[in-house]
Amino acid sequence: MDASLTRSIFDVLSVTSILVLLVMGMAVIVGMMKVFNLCQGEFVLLGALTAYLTYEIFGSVLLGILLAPIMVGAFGLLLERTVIHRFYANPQGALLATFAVGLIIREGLRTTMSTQASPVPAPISSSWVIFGATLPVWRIVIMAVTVALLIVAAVILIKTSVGLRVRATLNNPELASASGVSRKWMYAWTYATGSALAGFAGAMIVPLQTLYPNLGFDNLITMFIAVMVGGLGSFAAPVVGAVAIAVPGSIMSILINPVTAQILIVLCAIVFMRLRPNGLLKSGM
Amino acid sequence: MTLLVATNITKTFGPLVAVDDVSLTIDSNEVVGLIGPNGSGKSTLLHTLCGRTLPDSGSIKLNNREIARMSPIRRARSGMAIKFQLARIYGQKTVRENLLLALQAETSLIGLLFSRTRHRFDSDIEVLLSDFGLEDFVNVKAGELSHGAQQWLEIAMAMARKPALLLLDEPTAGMSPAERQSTGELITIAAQKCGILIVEHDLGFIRSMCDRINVMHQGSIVAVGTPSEIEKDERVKEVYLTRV
Amino acid sequence: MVIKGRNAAAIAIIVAIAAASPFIFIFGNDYITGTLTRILILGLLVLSVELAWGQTGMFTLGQAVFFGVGAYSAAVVAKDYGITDVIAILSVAGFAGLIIGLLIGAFLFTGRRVSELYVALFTLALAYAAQRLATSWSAIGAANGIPGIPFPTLFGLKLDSGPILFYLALVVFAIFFFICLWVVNSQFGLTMNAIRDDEERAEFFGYRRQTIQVLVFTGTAGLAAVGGGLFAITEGFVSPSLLGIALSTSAVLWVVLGGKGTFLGPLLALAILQILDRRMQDAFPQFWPIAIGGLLLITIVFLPKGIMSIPQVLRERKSQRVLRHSAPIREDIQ
Amino acid sequence: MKRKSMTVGSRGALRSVALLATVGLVLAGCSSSDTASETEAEATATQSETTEAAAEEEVDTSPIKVGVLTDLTGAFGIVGQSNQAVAQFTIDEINANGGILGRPVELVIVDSASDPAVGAQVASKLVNEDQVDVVIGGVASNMREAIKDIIATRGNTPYIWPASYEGNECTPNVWNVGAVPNQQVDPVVNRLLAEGKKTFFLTGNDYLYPRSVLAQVRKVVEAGGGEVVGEEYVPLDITDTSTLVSKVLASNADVLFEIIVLPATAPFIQGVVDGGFEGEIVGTLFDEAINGIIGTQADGLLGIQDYFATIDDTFSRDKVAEFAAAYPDEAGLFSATFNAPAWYRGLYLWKTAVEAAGTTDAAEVEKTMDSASYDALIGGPASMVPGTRHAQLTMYLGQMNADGSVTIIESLGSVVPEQCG
Amino acid sequence: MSNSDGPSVEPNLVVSDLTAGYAAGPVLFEVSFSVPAIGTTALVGRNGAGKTTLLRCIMGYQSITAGNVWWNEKNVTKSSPSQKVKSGIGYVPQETPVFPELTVRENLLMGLGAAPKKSRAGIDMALDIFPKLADRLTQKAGTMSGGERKMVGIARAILGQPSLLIMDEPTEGVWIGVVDEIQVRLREYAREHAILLVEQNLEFALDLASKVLVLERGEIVLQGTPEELADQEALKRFLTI
Repeated sequence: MDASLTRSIFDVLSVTSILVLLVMGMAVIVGMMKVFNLCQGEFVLLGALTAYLTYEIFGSVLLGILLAPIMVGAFGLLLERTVIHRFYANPQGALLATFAVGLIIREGLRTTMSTQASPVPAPISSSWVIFGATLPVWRIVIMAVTVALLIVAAVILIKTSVGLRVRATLNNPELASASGVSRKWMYAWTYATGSALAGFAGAMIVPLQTLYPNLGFDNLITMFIAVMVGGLGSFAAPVVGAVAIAVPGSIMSILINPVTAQILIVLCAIVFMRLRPNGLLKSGM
Repeated sequence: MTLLVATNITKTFGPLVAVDDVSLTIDSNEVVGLIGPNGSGKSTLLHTLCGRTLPDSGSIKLNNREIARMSPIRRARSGMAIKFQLARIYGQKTVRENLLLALQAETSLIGLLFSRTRHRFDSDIEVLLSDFGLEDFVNVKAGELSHGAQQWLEIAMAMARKPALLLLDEPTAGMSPAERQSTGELITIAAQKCGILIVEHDLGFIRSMCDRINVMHQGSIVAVGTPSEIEKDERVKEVYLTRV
Repeated sequence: MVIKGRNAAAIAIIVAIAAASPFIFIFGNDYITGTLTRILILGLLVLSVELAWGQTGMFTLGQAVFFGVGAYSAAVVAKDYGITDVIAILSVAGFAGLIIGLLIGAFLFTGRRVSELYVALFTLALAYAAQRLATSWSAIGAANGIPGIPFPTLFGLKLDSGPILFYLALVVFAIFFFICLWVVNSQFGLTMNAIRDDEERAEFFGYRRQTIQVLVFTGTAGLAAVGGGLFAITEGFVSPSLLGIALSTSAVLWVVLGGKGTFLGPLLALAILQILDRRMQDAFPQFWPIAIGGLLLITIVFLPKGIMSIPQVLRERKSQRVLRHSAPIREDIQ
Repeated sequence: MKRKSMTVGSRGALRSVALLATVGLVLAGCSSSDTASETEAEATATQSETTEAAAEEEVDTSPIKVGVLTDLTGAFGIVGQSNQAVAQFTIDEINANGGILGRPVELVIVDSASDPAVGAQVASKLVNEDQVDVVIGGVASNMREAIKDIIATRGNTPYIWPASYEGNECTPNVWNVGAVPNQQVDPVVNRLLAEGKKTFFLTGNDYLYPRSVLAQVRKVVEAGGGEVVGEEYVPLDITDTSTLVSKVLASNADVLFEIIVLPATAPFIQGVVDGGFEGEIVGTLFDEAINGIIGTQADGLLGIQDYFATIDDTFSRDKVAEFAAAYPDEAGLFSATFNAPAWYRGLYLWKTAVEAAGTTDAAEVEKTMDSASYDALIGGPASMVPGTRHAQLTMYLGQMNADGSVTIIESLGSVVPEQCG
Repeated sequence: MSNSDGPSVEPNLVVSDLTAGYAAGPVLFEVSFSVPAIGTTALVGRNGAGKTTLLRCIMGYQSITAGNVWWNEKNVTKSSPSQKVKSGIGYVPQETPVFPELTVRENLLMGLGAAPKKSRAGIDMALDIFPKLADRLTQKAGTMSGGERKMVGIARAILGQPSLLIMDEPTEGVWIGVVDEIQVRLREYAREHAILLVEQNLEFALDLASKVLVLERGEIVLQGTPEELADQEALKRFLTI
């Protein structure tokens, strides 16, 4: 196998794993809770910001990666209890409200940052040479973490009682409360988990994308398209959607060029969304 | 004359057979009842008749025209009207506007744009208002009407286009006995103009209204007959009449 | 009767602007007239969002796409083909909007019903793709857009000063404002509202829901495109941001702040924000963009029907204490 | 019922009129205050004309207004804030040395918020409401395109465009004082070709500036016997450049000429360097401000600019030290990529032109600016090349260091712009 | 009327002057009654009388305009449904008694407070009650028939061993044979616990109940033991056609 083919395969895997990592939080909030969370990108941004701050203050990005899910999760919890919970019966309101929240965070960071973009180094900056191709270790770490997180998420959702309660609440909230699950806190914690996952993803990818105010928003549309292509109603569907977007997208940008690839992917996704509004994983009504 | 002939309707949701090879007929000017416990499939059957869902197999003929695969819009235009279980009226609009909405449904879009039929339907609206006892509420927002009046308004809207067949989904749900009686009178009047299918919980109401009753249980029609025949049917007693 | 009231308000607005306009000649300068002109032009975009979303329930987060299509087609016609006649330019712009609107509307609204949120996300993705496309397309200036669009002419007369362009915008706005009012107050408007309030019910009455939605969507696209065309010839430039997410969401923001379902509220919100915007941006450059987000959030949470509902909310607060008559019993039915 | 809805309706109408009246008042308030200052300005203007005509020795002392239009907020907010500081610094210096034509200079600063539509609005404010004598500003080319007609054509006001850009801006009243592609590209590409580096990979974001610069690179490379082995553009808001990095690595080119703007610059360069790219990496956007963002991977990059902090020019060094003392917050942002030298240069060239014309009148300045020239500038002397609307600039080839500093490899001397010929 | 003739057990659920309604108007008017700690209390009445609303108000799904709900001498009017469930009240709603996307097994686990530790014994208990469910454990509840869903729902609620089991129409749509089975199980359960039952199947209700409440147009119009009410003309007037 030659170096450039290795690199191409690696790129496809890397781009895909990054998108899957980014989409996981969204899979919880948009996929499972069906809250059209337009500030999901800003959760990613806040995670990235946490990593940047711990790097600036304590000199450690790793600390930021550990702290990001906690900080952003706490923020998500706060946001749910103050704003989001009012809009479960009014998804349109949720969409607008989260847009407003995203705007505030984005512009808030823009006015406080003193550079256009701030670099955050990867905790591991070395490379491995595989089949003659030099591959950055941090991207390999992201792949591994993404796969691990997927497995953990699946195990938690399917095997544990917490996962059962979450699925039950999202499936039939009223009956879940009749089984002793506090609907209020289950929704709040689920939303917080989705935020925490996004925050974690933000801290993980910021070394590859640098910190800038539009970091989240630039990723948002792709994330949403992944969810819509995958379908709503489960955790798995948006993840599948992310793979379905990222793999052809990155292959096209290798074979054709990134500009055309991006436009083609968006257009194909739009057409697909119309033809199969329920997404890849669900057929029919 | 036979108005509606539904034959061998089957509708499944996954492994669940909601309607299992059901056949049903309605004659013009006949009031037919469809009863059965919750979950017996009567709602699904109604939905396949009105076009909300398409049946997996079977044929539905309205005035000898096959409508089983038609959209609700085309069914409405072929003379079918429906009153939903929960009154679905336009709460933000006045009673007059609601009736106008029902009446103008087949006015051409250009006609609508130039409001050509705004006053052409005035006399129809007057008739509907007096038929359904809504004269005093003509400029009241429909959402502010009492529960019973909302149901009547919806029946009035369904009757506005002079349909050949009227489907009524639980027309007396949540009504007081007085309201129930008025509803019965309205349906009796309506029955002179069209065939009616009533889906109901309330056996008493069905018994007093219907010429013929279909009893559904677990996706099948287990008995058809006049109210007195139905009351005597052992099978019906077994599934249904042990209940109040 | 209600209609009369609405029309009275509309006439009042136009008359008030017209009555105030001589003062613009006397006291104003091109900046002030320019701001007013822009309010009128963006007003057309706001009207189109209100028609589509507020009146017909089609939640469009990408209406700027049509505004941009209008702007770009006007720019190309005026600059590359040298056609400067206002009526010709605006016709071309409007027509381009209608065609694109028809294509997208037909794609979205024929066939299976789609939810309001689906329409929102779809149009949002569309705005993203459109801006993307315009940014990369060198034939229409790519990221730089098209500058130096010549002043428009009317019957050979050059419309080349701020006040004249203002009057041009005023006339165009007034025409379309009255058309919108006329449509909404017609039986067709009643039908639009019926589809907004309960699509399925309308279908069961026999309304051709798909046709009506496509028609209205196409119409609003044309309306937005005329606004875009007007923008191109009065401002003299177009850029890809005109058909992107930012302007699309701004238009929705004005409608939300003003009150969905009314014409006056969104226009008022647009006017107030446009006038405040520059002043506030200069006074609090760091704070103002955040404040806009905060304002939107507060409105959505506490005033979901916008500023136009303030009197209504206050009235309801009062009347809530007076308990209503004992209405008939209603069980919580399924 | 009828009556009720009627009253509600007309009350609604009344309410709207009242609201409208309020809006009107706000507007009127704005306009009246504006008009006051305007008529005043007009009065002084006519007064000055008449007095000038009557007695030539009498001096006009009303302030000259310089409009500063830049992106104080939005995507380019950081650049805009630096621009504002440089403008203020320059004008303070001019005023301290007696102003222009003996008149004090005053800045009118507006924020174009990184949005061309906003830029058009505030440009109109500068020209029509504040009636400035000149406008300087804009960060990105789309801003220039949006505002230039409003200022230069419709507003008949000189407009100074202080940024390196793609070229071809030849509108009357518009003066370009930044570098154009041939000034940045030709010297460095020729030098690399001479060193025996023959294969070039070109890449940039998908918009006009990178495409124009890279077209120039291709032209020079092909004329000099080199070969372009790859040319690839990426979207402006790209978040992951890994596929592009792989293409660069696979090309094994001798030279990578790249114009990838922030925020993707750093990840891209890091990817290429860490991936083991062995050729030279050249760009028109490398300087001290960007090195800090790229990090240690910046080591060895080649950049070509009209100014680096380490140039061997005491005047420039002293001036920048003065600036840093006056604006400590913006000190680190005084760089070529933030257009700081071009702002300084533009204002002084215009000053020279006004002094030559003896008036700020646009038509007169249009004649004198054509050949304006000034030596005491940051980055070295500059002069407008007559008939081109562009400036002849001193260019430098610098090599970036890991610590963010720049080592000057070669001072390329004054390079002539090939524009508007 | 008082419940002096009912079972001589202290009531553990007391509803006093409960008034509630929707936007369209009030549905319940100052409803007061109590449920004894042991035995079945049946709430009967016509369609639309307000029975479901009353249960939902007690559970806390529906906001109350006025009045109080007391549970074990604590005022629980404002506590959430989940708090009530945790304090020993079980609930089987009328319309969707199951989690349609979850398997039968998972549905039952939810009844155990979603604790897998107890799962073996717990699920065995459910299978004791409804042996029919044994071979359906991995099926998604949403794909079952109405009657089977009811069974799953009842089993789920009983697994929590609530001191008070509130059921909204447990036999609706259930095959006659199963109705008997449910009746047997509930009778057994009511020996040690309290059951509050809304039921249209009067025969079924009167058979089980030790106390009967008749709700008509949002008011309790009659209450007493089945025997007392059996020969009352009033009951027939209210309930028959």
